[in-house]
Amino acid sequence: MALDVLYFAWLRERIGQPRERIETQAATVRELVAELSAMDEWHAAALADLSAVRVAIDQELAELDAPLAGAREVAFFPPMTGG
Amino acid sequence: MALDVLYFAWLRERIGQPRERIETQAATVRELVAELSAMDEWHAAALADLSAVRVAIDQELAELDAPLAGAREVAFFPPMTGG
Amino acid sequence: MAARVQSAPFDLGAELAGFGAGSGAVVSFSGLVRDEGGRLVALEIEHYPGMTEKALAAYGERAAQRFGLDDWRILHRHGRLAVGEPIMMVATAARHRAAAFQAAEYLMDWLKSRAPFWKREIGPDGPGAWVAARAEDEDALSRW
Amino acid sequence: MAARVQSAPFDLGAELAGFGAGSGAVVSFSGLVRDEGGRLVALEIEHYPGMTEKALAAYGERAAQRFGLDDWRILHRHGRLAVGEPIMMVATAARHRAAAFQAAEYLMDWLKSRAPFWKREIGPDGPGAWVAARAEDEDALSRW
Repeated sequence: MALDVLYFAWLRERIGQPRERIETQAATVRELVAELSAMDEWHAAALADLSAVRVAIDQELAELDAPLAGAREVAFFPPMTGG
Repeated sequence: MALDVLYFAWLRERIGQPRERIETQAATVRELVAELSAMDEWHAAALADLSAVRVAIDQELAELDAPLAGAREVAFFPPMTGG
Repeated sequence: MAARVQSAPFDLGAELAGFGAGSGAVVSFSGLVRDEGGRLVALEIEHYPGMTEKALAAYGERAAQRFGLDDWRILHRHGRLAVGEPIMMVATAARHRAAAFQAAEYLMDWLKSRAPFWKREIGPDGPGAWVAARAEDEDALSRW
Repeated sequence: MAARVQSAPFDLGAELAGFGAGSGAVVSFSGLVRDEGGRLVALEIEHYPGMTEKALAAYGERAAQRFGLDDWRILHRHGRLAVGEPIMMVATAARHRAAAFQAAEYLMDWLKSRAPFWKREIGPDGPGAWVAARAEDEDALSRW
């Protein structure tokens, strides 16, 4: 399936782009992380410490083991610091 | 000693005046209440239920057994409803 | 750092303009006259001139010390206040939000039950009952 | 009942004008850019367009239901914000003060840790560190 993958804040900076479109068969966010980390050292570095990474699927916060079936957009970002 | 005695809200209405100047030897607020209650039926009615009456001595909240020595102004009023 | 008692209306926005500059977190509370389902046309608020100003200033200073406030403001009206009008406001400024929120709630709890104000309802037919103190307001003080 | 995300500054007073009319208790919170002892000249706030608006509206509606609000408003800025400028505000209106205070604190706790905003410090020499999430902010959520 085709997915838009978005990055924010320091994840965006480490990966070097705010978004990319990828083809994947990943069933869960965790599988997608493994695929992305295998692409190059920048993805690997940005996604190395998952305790510092938050995920949204189609603009809703999600867990690492959430299924990707039907998803169109997945975003990775650090813990939020709003307010 | 001479004391200014002030009344607010429904105590003022029941007693029929906002303030009066009295001569008293009362040592505590409670003794002053007894003297005032003996003056007439309006004072007696207003001060009958002391659980509904709050007291200030010289503009500071005080207890019924607080001493009156040196006081210049004593006020009686219902529980406050500010805010 | 100011407490004020006045009969004139006030504008919450104008009071907050510039308040808390240099601070990180500003909390305000304001109380308005409710119509209580049409029973009220106004509130009449009596107070104890002299004691009121001292009490408000004392509560403000106590809150500033306890919660490390950068600034605070208390404004309370007296006299006849029509439905919808502002009755009073408090504002607190602190470095972080927890202190600003706690200080505002602390001030409100003290004002409600310990500042010398008494409210009376004014209905379509004239003056009505004095507002009774609420047990919840008295209870709220015990948390501080 | 409105959530807004914008880069333009806002005026807290203007936002609160008329807010909560008909209600009894209005609470507002606003957050301002601190200078952190001179380390900062500005904050740069990144957000997730699309998700942000949905998240703010969802938190507002959840607070309205849970605390029985008469009205609520959330406004959050993004982009470059100079020291002293307002970052965001929430306002809540309810019949009594306890609900208005609790709803405002609830909204702030959710916004701090769950709304998709990220702050970066801008110092005299340019962009600095991304602001780290505070453990207290995460902990604050557990009370609801």
